[in-house]
Amino acid sequence: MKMLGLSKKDTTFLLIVIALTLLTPILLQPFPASSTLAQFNAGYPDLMQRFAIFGIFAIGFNILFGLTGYLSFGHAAFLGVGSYSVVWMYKLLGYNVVPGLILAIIVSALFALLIGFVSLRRSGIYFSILTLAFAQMCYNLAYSVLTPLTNGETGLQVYTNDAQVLMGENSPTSPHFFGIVMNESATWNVGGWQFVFNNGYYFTAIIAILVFYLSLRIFRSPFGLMLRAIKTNQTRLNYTGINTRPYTLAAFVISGMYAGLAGGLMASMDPLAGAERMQWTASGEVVLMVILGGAGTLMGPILGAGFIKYFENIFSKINDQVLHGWFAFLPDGLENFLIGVSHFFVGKSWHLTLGLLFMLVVIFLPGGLVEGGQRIANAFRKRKSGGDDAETEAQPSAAE
Amino acid sequence: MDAIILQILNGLDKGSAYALIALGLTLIFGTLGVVNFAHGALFMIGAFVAVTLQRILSLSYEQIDPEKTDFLGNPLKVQVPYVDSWFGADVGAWLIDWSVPIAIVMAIPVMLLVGFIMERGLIKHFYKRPHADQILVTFGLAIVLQELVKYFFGANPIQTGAPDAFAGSMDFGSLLGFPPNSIMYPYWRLVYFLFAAIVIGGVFAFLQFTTFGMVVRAGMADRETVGLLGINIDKRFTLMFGLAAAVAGVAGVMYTPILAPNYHMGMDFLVLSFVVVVVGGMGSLPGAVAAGFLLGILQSFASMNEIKSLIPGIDQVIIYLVAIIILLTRPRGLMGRAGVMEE
Amino acid sequence: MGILEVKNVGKRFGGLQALSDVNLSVQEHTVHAIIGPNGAGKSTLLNCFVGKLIPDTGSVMFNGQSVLGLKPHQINQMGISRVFQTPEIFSDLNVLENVMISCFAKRDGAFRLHPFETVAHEVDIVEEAEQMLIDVNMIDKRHMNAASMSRGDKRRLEMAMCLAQKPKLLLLDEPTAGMARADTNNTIDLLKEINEKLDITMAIIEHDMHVVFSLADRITVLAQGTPLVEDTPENIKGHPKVKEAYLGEAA
Amino acid sequence: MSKSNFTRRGLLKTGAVTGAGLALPTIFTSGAAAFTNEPTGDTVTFGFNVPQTGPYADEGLDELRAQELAIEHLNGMGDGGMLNTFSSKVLDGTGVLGKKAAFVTGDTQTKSDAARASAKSMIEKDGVVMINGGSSSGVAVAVQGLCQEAGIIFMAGLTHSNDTTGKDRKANGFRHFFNAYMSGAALAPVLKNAYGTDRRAYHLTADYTWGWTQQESIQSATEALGWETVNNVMTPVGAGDFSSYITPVLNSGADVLILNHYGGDMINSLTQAVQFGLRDAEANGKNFEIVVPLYSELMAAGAGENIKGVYGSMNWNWQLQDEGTQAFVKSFGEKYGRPPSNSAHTCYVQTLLYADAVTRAGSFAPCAVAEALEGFEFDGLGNGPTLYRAEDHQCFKDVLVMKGAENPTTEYDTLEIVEQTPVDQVMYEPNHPMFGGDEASLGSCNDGA
Repeated sequence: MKMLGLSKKDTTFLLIVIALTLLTPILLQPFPASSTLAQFNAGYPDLMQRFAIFGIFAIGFNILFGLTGYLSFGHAAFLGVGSYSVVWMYKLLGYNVVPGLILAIIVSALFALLIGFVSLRRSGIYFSILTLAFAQMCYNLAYSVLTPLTNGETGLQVYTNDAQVLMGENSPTSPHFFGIVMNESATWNVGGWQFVFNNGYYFTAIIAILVFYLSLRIFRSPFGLMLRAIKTNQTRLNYTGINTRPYTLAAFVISGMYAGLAGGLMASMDPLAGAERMQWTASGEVVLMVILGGAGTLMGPILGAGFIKYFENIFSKINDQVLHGWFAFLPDGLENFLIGVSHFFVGKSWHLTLGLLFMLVVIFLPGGLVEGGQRIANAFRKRKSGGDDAETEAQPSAAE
Repeated sequence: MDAIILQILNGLDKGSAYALIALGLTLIFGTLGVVNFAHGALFMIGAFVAVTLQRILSLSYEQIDPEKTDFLGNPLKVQVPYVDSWFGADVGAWLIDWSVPIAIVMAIPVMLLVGFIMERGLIKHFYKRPHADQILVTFGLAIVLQELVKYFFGANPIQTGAPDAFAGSMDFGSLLGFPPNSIMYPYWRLVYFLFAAIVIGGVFAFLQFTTFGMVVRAGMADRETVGLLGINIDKRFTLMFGLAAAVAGVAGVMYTPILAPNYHMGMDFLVLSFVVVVVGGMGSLPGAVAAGFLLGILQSFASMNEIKSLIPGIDQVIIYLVAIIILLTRPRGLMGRAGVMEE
Repeated sequence: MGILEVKNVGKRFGGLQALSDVNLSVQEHTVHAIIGPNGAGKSTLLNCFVGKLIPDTGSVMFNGQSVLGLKPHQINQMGISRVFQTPEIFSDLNVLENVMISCFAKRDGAFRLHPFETVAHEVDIVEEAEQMLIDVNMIDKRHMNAASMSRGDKRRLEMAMCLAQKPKLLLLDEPTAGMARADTNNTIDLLKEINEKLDITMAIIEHDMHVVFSLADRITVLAQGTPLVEDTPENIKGHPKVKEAYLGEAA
Repeated sequence: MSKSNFTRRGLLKTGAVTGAGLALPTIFTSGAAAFTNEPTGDTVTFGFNVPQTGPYADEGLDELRAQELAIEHLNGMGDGGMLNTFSSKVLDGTGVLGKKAAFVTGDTQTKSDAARASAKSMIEKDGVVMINGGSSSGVAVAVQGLCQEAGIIFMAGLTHSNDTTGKDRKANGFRHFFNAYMSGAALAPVLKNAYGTDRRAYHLTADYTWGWTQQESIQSATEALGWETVNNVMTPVGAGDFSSYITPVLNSGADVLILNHYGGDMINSLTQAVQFGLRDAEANGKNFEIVVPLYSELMAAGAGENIKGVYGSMNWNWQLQDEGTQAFVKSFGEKYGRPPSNSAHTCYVQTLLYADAVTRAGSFAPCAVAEALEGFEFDGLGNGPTLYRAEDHQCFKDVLVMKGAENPTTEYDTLEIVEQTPVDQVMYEPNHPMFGGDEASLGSCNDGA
């Protein structure tokens, strides 16, 4: 079974990814809504949208960092630029997301071209700091001096007196794709479960699948091969007649466009563009996502993005009340003790758990979550087949 | 003119903090080859050593004062510090007043210990790992450390003042022949600058004149050779890490009267200190110090009204702008060597 | 008129005159060795050919075109390939991919944006690379990770990568440095075979006289940054100046 | 609108929705609910969205404490707090409209993006009918906009920018807290009495929207007194070291420094200004003075001794002597061992006000609740007689002018009340230019679903 110019293995892989993405609203909702574990359900539109959007961001970042090894600390700038583009299109034209998304990709590509052209003159940490410097300048200016353009701290939003020249009488009053309104959902009740199928999620999910497919093609292309060669040995590449600069710049611009698209989608789901999107912590977040998931792998960035967003949104909401609910069946002393211990890790301390997990993953799974998955898979396979063919699988091409 | 001198003083002061943090960061990077994102957290822990000491010295027992009432209308419980009752009110008050300088004495062993534990327990396993892994694991550690501090001390900044003896300002201008009171500068900030100069000088002297320092310098020049010298290099690495932690820690202690410490001050300084280190040139100690002062002074000048009115927002971006310009004109920062952190 | 014409090349590093007045002509289809004691300027000279260094004076003409001021990749695209002292290969990629990169560089030039083609579908390139591996007797290792090979195999791979580009001129920087005798002999055989089978010119920098005399058609002896003599191996062997400057110290 | 805007999974917690076998188009449209997150079970869920990480985490913590207390009181637990003093008597401790009040919490991180994410998760996942809390105007405006679109009520926590009920006002959003204009108007007469009318002011202003509206308000209020404005310098948020902005002040010809900073910025800038000897200096033959327009208890605690004698303003303070305040301080103090902060007070009061409005309206529908809140006059919640103005959803009440205490007896009375500026003096027209002028409009209320 081959299709879309992919090998059999990749086609299967893509089909699995498509299936998982489309079934996300069901898969992320494993607990009945009335159970105490419903707290861990993640199948609500906003979080699913975020999974898809940050998945796109991380996939794009991986094309630069995972393939070429150039560690950018400034990709959040493109995220922000993408968001601002979309909101400006809302303000000027109307709530259809298409013009905004196109503009977001174009503008972020231009920004990436400029920043990349300058920053790629250096490599290693010097490159990282240059990108960081550009992004921080964007952030600081967007937060303060450029407020007429960005609405500063509050974030750019649509006002009733904005032009919106393409808004018709019956146009939806929130972001939509030719009439398909992003924040509308259909709900499906089965037994104790409730599954939510949200337009916005499927819009981002389909785009995510498309860009995942693109990244798969890039990974398997001669271009991708050259990028991997850049990471391994730039000297040899130069003496093999390859000019590495345009390759790295192309990778930088492509990943910048992914980031711009992700930023644009954020504003497509929620029509507001905040300056914090450009802060270095946001750039750092995508770095963490990619490394945590497994840099240079196809699935890693998506896993990493999902992992971090899940923590941010689910663990931060576990408060005392919830804990009491869980441990209520225990004797009082033990209940209070367990709640005291949990205090360290959930609710307002969710950062601590995240920090610990970073450390644990890096210490024990240098290849990120993907390596963890491979180890488990290998362990199973070994048990099945007596451990003979594990060796051939353990050495996948670097882009697995 | 006096305005310019004041800004230079401000810049030196800011620069002192930048230089001290960057110095430790460079020591670790230069000798151990580790990119330590938890270095800002060490600075923060240092500051909280001062807070802790202040808290310890202020440990109190309660005395009911029947004359007054608390916010619920009950008789007021007055807190009397134990040191007051042990040493008398005067000595007790003096001890609390001087808690910041005293904290330095405490911070050095504490920070050495923190450094040792960090290096032995975590960092040493990462010498051979890629820089990206080092960044991730130390970043995780930084988050853990700051969240622990937040858990125990809260998120609000905690005031830890300088001793009263250093309150007020010195008439710095009269030293330079300006009319009196034209250039007044707070004593504590002058103290901080002197302190930074001493620490920086001390570190350089230590590296210049001790055998240990020679090994370290040899290592910074060429890490392979350190391996060849070989006598218990592990121990030296640990000590080095402890030293860097101690430098960051005392810098944090002394900075508390200038900046009320809070749990995320380490993160606030992290990005900046990396910019400083890179502008100075990865692995170059003099470069780190020079870049620290340079960026501090430039930032102060950019904050002047005259310059801000010409270029709005320049004070917010100057550091980054300078970093970009320097890195584009001098490929490896001010004093960096080729091949370091470029792959 | 040789394929590589070096005229009056000089290069100074601070107070050190690394090269002065170097004149050299490498004839097509020959193996030209450059020998000389340590510090004679052999590597500096080589770096002037490939664009890593720009000489202060003089000219370097390849095939009638100046290479001065060109970037390494541009010079490579003109037809000069280089083998390094320690093999420079793509250690994260497998053997076949290593060779394919050379084939792509040959076909597509210094840069081509081809992000949507699939490597596996580039049948010509794959075949070409596999043929190259068959030629150097490495086809059974084509899916091996390059980093996990022996040093001899890495050298062989690097050679294959250079040859896959069908260069007009192959520069070899001490190709047998640090090799065991057997490996050295294998390399000599490989190079001989290449020289016989392919339409190629080679310039070798080498310490090992055994290698030089087995392969070279002409030899230039470099001492203190200047060519001492240039002649056939037979003549060089007995040359008094060479003995004095180079072989003498070895004797 | 036949489709639902926001899903209501939280409903299921109440067990009201029965399982349907297969999905049919009619179920997909789910037009059953009259408004977003209509509570159908025996509980109703409130969303408390406060900073739990980041620099304002302590403030968020205090807001959470107050909100939990409010939920207790609504459900008839504890001593009832301000329910006993509230002028409206419809709340009787049996929950809200017969439903038990429950709550979920979220972390705003004091970032607009994160705040909207956690608000959305509360709306979509937990099915909340209202969101309460927050500690910055950027977040308040962002979340208010979201609630407007989603069709639920937003009760703002600590937000002091004019914009929240000015140019960014929304029909579904309500603010109990006072604002920058009121701070200026309340401070002006006190400053006139203390420092006279012949003063020259130098402003340091945090370079973001709140800073600007604060600066604009206090500048116009002081200039109305006859003060001159020497300079206004923008400082980067989180600058840490303000020395390079402070050193030019003394030689600028100014004799008052106004710090339009909040939180950590204010703690640092004030501390450093004192370090640079501004408090001890003389200029133009007068004592140099510092003014901090907006105070909070946590800022006062962080700035320590440096605030002694420095004027500022607050929405409310636990030292007030009215009945409502005393009742609240008592129940809060007994539960948590400390007096509540003014942002805690606002969050507590907002919860009660919401519940009260629901009860009076007899419905959780946002438009009905909004109508009940609009023009609502009440008393007994600590600020004296208060009006929720219909035109902009801003509360009007007395404003407190505070001063750093000279001899605090505990860590909680570092600020003392100087004056209670009566509400008339801080009143303004809904179309005041600082509040978006004539263009500002609430829009129409949104029931969602």
